[in-house]
Amino acid sequence: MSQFDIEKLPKGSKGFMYDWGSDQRAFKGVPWGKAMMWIFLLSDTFIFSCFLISLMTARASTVVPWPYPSEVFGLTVFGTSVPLLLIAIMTFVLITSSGTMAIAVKYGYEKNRKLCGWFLLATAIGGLTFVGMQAFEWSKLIFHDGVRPWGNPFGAEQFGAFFFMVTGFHGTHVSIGVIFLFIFARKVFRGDFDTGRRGYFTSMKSDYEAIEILGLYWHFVDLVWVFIFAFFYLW
Amino acid sequence: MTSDKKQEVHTHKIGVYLWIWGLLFVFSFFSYMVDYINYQGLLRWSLIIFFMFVKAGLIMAIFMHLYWERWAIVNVLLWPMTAIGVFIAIMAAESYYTFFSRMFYFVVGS
Amino acid sequence: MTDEYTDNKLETKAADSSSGSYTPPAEAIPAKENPEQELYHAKSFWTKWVFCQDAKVIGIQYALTATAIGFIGLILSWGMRLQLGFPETFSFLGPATYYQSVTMHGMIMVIYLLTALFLGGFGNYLIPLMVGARDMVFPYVNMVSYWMFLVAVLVLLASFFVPGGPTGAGWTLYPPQAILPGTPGSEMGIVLMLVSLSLFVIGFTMGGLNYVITILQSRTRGMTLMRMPLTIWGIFTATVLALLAFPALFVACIMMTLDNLLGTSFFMPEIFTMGEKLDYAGGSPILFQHLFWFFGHPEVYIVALPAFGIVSDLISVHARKNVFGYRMMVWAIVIIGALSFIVWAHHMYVSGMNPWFGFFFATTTLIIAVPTAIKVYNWVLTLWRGNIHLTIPMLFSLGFIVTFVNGGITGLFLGNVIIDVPLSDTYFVVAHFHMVMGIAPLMVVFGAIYHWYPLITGRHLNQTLGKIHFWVTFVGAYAIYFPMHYLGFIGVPRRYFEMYDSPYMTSGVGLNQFITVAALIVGFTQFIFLYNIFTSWYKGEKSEKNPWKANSLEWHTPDYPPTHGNFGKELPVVYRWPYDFSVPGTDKEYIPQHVAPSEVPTAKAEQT
Amino acid sequence: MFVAIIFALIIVASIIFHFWSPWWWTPVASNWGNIDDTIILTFWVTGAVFVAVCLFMAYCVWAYRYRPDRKAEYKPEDKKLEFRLTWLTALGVVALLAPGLVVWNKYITVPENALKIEVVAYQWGWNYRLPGDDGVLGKTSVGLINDDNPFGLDINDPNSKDDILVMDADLHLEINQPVKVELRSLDVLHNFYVPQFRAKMDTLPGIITYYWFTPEKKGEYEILCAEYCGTGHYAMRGFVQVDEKKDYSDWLAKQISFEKMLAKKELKNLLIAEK
Ligand code: HEA
Ligand code: HEA
Ligand code: CUA
Ligand SMILES: [Cu+2]
Repeated sequence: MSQFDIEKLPKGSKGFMYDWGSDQRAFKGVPWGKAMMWIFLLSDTFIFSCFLISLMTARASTVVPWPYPSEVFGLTVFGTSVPLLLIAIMTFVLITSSGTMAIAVKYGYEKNRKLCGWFLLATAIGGLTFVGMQAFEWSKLIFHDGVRPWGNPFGAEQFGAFFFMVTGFHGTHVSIGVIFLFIFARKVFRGDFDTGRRGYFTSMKSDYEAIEILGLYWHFVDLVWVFIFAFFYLW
Repeated sequence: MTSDKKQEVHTHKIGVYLWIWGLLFVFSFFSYMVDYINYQGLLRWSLIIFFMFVKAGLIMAIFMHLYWERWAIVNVLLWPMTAIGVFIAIMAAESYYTFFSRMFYFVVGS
Repeated sequence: MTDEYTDNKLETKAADSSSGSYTPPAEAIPAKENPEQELYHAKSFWTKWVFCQDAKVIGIQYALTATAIGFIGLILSWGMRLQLGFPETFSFLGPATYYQSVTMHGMIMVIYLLTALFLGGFGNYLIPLMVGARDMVFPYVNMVSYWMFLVAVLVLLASFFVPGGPTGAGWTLYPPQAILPGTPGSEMGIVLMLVSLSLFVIGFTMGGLNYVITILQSRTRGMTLMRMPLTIWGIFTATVLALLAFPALFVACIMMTLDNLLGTSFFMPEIFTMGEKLDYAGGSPILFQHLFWFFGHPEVYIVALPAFGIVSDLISVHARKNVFGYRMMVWAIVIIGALSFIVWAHHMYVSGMNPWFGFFFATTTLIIAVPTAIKVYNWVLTLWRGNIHLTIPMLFSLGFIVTFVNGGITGLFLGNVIIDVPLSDTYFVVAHFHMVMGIAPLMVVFGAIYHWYPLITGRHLNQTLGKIHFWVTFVGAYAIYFPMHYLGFIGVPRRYFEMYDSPYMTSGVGLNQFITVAALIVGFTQFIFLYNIFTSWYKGEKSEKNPWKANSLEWHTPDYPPTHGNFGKELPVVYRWPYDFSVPGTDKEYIPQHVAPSEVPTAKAEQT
Repeated sequence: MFVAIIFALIIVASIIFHFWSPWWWTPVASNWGNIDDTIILTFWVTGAVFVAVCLFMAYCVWAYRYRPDRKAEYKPEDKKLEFRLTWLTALGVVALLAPGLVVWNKYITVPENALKIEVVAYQWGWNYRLPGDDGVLGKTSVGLINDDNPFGLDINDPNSKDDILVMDADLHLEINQPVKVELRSLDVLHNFYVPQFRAKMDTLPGIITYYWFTPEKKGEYEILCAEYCGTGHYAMRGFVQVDEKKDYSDWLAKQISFEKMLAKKELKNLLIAEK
C-alpha cells in the first residue's frame, strides 16, 4: 500500500476494526475540522439531553398540573383556534433551511461558488425567520399570556422556566449559526476558499470543507429542534 | 486548517436531498397531526416518539452524511448515547418516586 | 466512554481471528495520511510568549496557573486545619469563613488544580510530542482555551472580594442552601462561582476537542492506538469523559443561576426560611444532585485516569521493564471510563432518592473495582523482576500505589450501599477522597514533574530537596489521612466548623491536633518544592538528552528541549510500543519507538 | 533496602493503628448491628488485599533494586495470571456486595409494627411530631406555617388533630419499639443522624424521606445534622433518649397535641384581645 486510498479499505464492521487498529487516523478520510465538529456536537448533545431530562423530571414529578402546550401555543386564525400553528410553521421553516443547507454543502464540494453562496444565504434567512418567529412567540407568551420564568397562569411554575430556558438555549444556537452563515456566505462569494485567503483571527487557510462543517452544525440545530418539538410541544 | 482533497468527493445528486427534504416535511406534518387530531395516551406517546426518531434519523443519516461515514466514527457518535439512555431511565424512575411521595404525603395525606 | 470499550474488545477479537484486522507491517512505512501541518509563526513577543499557539507553551501556562491557584487551595486548607485542630488558639475563622474556605479549597483542588493541570498542563505539553504531531490540530482554539481558563480563574478569585465573600455552599453546591441566605456567600459569591464554572467548561471544551482530535487524527506514521504510551491513553480517556460529563455541570450551573437570579424553581421546592415563605414552588433538589454527580463521578476519574496512565509510564521507565499487561491496562482505563457514567448515584445513597437505586448503583460501583484492581496488580507486577532505579519519580510512583490502594479500598466501603449509610458525610469520606484523589494523583503529578522537568527546561531538579519533598509529603500525607478514617468511624460529620462539645467526639481531639500538625508540615514542604522548581530553572544540574533512557517520542526530538514544531523536518516513524526495555537478544538496554526492527535485528521484541 | 523497609513499616504501622488505637466506633444501640458486621467483613477482605499488595510491592523494591549486572525480565503479558487475578477479584467483590445488599434490603423494608414519627428539620434545629392515638400523622404543607401553626399542619385533615408536637430538640423513644422516622425539612437539606444507631438519611424540602430502626439500648444519644445546611450546620444538634416503656409514657403524657395547642393559642389570643 504505497498510496493511501480510502476506497480500498475494508468497510463496515471490518473497516471499524481496521480503522481503530490503524495508525495516524482513527476516522479515515475525515478531516480534522469535521472530526472536531462531530465530537463537539456529541458534547452538545449531552447538554441538550441534560436539559430535556431535567424537563422530563420536572414534568413527571409535579403535583400541580402541567399546562397543556397545545392550548398555550395555539393561535386563533380567522376565529378558529388552531393548536401549535406557529410552532408548526417554525418547524417547517427550520426544516426548509436544513434542506437549503444540505444543498449548499453539495455545491460547496462541487466548488460551485455562486450556488453555494446563494443557498447559504437562503439558509441564513431561514434561520433569521425562525429566530424572528421565536421572538414573536416569546413576546406573545410574556405580554399576552403572562408567562414568566417564575410562574404562569396555567399551572406548574416550571413550565415557563423550562420553556424560556430550552428554547432560549436553542435559539442562541440558531443565532450563532446565522451569524456564521452570513460570514461564510461572504467568504464564499469573495472566493476565499478558492484563493486561499487567510482567516482574520486564525491566519490560517481554509476551504470548502468549512461549509460542510458549518452544515453539520446547522443540521444539528435542526435535529435538536425535532426533539424539543416532540418533548416540549407535543408531549 | 488543513484539508485532504482526494477522498472528499462524496457529493450526491441533488435529488437525494430534495427527497429527504420532502420526507421531513411529511413526517413533521404527521407529528403535527397527532396533536391536531388529539390522540391521547399510549398511541400519542408512541407516534410522537416514532416520528421523532424517523426525522432525527433522516437528518443524521442523509443531511449530516452519517450514512456514508465509516463505522469507526458512526459508532463513536452513537454509543455514548447509552449513557444518556441510562440517565433517562434512572431519572424517569426517580421522578415517579418523587411524584408518588409528594402525592402520598402532601396531597392525599397518609 | 462506552464506544471505546466496544472498540477495543472487537479489535482484539479481530487480532485473534486475523481477518479484517490491521497489524502494521513490521518494516514497511505506511503512506502518509495527514498533510503537513502549517504552523503559526509568532512575529512578536506577545504572540510568542503570551498569546502563544504552541501547545508546549500553552501547557506551561496552564500548569503555572493551576499551580498558583493550587497554592491558594493549600493555604485555605491550613486555615481549616488550624480551626479544626486548635479552635481556641486560632480563632480567626468564624463559621462563615470556615465554610467558604472548605468550599473554595475543594473546588480549587478538584477543578482548577488537578483537572487543569493534568489535561491542560500535561495534556498540552505531552500529547503532540508523544503521538508524533507538530502541534495540536487547532492551535488557535487551543490558545483561546487557556485564556478562557484564566478568565475562569480570575472570576473565581474575584469572588473573594465581592460583598458577602465567596460561596460557602460546599464544593457540591447543593441547592436549596447554595442560594439561600443561611449560607455564606449567597449574595454574589455563588453567582461568580457558577459563572466561573461555566467559563471553565467552555474553555475546557475548546482544549478538550483539540486533545481528542490530535490523538485520534494526527498521529504519526506507525503510531497505532495500541502503541501509544499509557500516559496518552489516560489523558485521552479522561478528556473524553470530560467532554461528556461537563455538559451536566454546565446545565446544572445554568439552571441554578436562573433559580438565583430570575427566581425560577428548577431545584427549589416550597421553602419556609428565616420566618417567611419564599416564592419558590415545586422544584426538586434531588434533580440537581443527579446532574451534579452525573458530572461529579466522571470528574473524579478525570483526575484519576491521567494519573493511572502517567504512573504506568513512570514505573516502566524507572524499573527498566515493560508495562505488564499493556492491553489489559488500556482496556481497564477505557472500561473504567465507560462505567463511570453509570455509578453516579453512589454519592446519593442517603440523599433520599428512590431507595431501590441502591441495588443498581452499589453493583455498578463495585464492578469498577475489578478493572481498577487489574491496574494495581499490573503496576506491582511491572516492578516484579524489574531492575528498579529508586529515582524520585519512582519513589513517587510507589507512594502512589500505596495511597491509591488504600483510598480505593475505602471506596469499596462507601460503594457498598449499606456501609455507606453510617459512613456517608463523615470524615471517613473525607479521608477516602483525600487519599485517593488528594494524595494519590498528586503523587503522580510530582513524580511526573521530576520526570519531565529535564525535558522542559534541560535541567534536573535538585535531588536532595526532591528526596525530602517525597518523604515528607508521602509519610506526612499518609499520617494525615490514615487516622482520619477513624474519626469517621467515631461518627464525626464532615463540614463541621468545630466538634468539641460532643461527648464522643472529644475523644478525637488529640487526633485532630496531630492531623493539623502533620498537614502544616506537609504543606510547608510544598513550598520547598516550589523553591526547587524556580531555582533549578536556571541553576539546576544540566541534563543530557533523554536522561532516563525512555523510549517514547518526546525524548527523541532533534532539539532538546523540543522547540516549536517538535520534530524538525521529518516526523518520526514509529515501529513499536514505548516499552521495549531490556529486550532479550540485544545488548541495547532500551529500544526507542522510532527504531526500525532492521536496526536491531537480533532483538527478540514482541511485535506490537 | 531503606525504601523497602519504610514502606513495609508503614503497612505494619497501619495495622497496629487499626487494632490498638483507641479510636473506634461507639457501641451500636440499635438493631443495625449487621451494618457493623458487613463493615468488619469488608475490613478483613480489603485489609488483606491492601497488606498483600503493599508488602509485595515492598518486596519487589527490595528484591529487584537496581544492579548494573541485572537485566529486567521481558514479558509483556501473562494471560493466565491476569485471568486468575481478575476472577479472584470478582469473587472478592461478590463476597463484599452480596451481604451488603441483603442488609440494604432490610434497611429499606419497614416492618409493619413500626411506629411512624416525623422529624422536622429546619435551620438549625430539630422538632418532632408523633401520631397520637390514631397512629396516623396529619397532612402538612410549608405554605400553612405561621406562628400558630409552626409545623404547617393541615387543620382540615382529621388525622392532624391528635398529632403530638414536640417543639424541642429532645426526642424520646421506647426501647425495642421499631420506629419509622419520616423526615421532613422546612427549608434546606439536612440529615438526621445518630451515630449509635448507625442509620441516617437526608431530609429534603418538598418530599418526605424515611428510614427505620429499633432502639435496643437505653441511654441518651446525640443527634447530628450530617448534611451541610448553612452556617449553623455544625451546631444543629439534638438528643434522643431511649426509655423503658414507663418512662416513655410519662414523657409522652407531658407532650401537647395539635388540638390542645390551637386551643391554648386561641385562649391567649382571646385574652390579648380582651385587654
Ligand atoms: C480520584 C478520585 C477518586 C477515585 C479514583 C475514587 C474511587 C472510588 N470511589 Fe470515591 N470519591 C471521590 C474521589 C474518588 N473516588 C471524591 C472526591 C468523593 C467525595 C465527594 C464529596 O462528597 O465531596 C468520593 C466519594 C465516594 C463515595 C460517596 C461517599 C459518600 O459521600 O457517602 C463513594 C461511594 O460509593 C465512593 C466510592 C469509590 C469507589 C468504589 C472507587 C473505586 O474506583 C476504587 C477502586 C480501587 C480499588 C478497589 C483499589 C484497588 C483494588 C485492589 C487492590 C484489589 C482489591 C479489591 C477487592 C478485594 C475487590 N467514593
Ligand atoms: C485534589 C484535591 C484535594 C487536595 C490536594 C486537598 C488537600 C488537602 N485537604 Fe482537602 N478537600 C478536597 C480536596 C482536596 N484537598 C475536597 C474536594 C474537599 C471537600 C470540600 C467540601 O466539603 O465541599 C476537601 C475538604 C477538606 C477537609 C474537610 C473540611 C470539612 O469537611 O470540614 C479537610 C480537613 O482537614 C481538608 C484538608 C486538606 C489538607 C490538610 C490538604 C493538604 O494540605 C494536604 C497536603 C498538600 C499537598 C499534598 C500538596 C498540595 C498541592 C499543591 C499546593 C499544588 C502544587 C502543585 C504543583 C507544584 C504542580 N480538605
Ligand atoms: Cu442541618 Cu446540617
Ligand atoms: Cu464517585
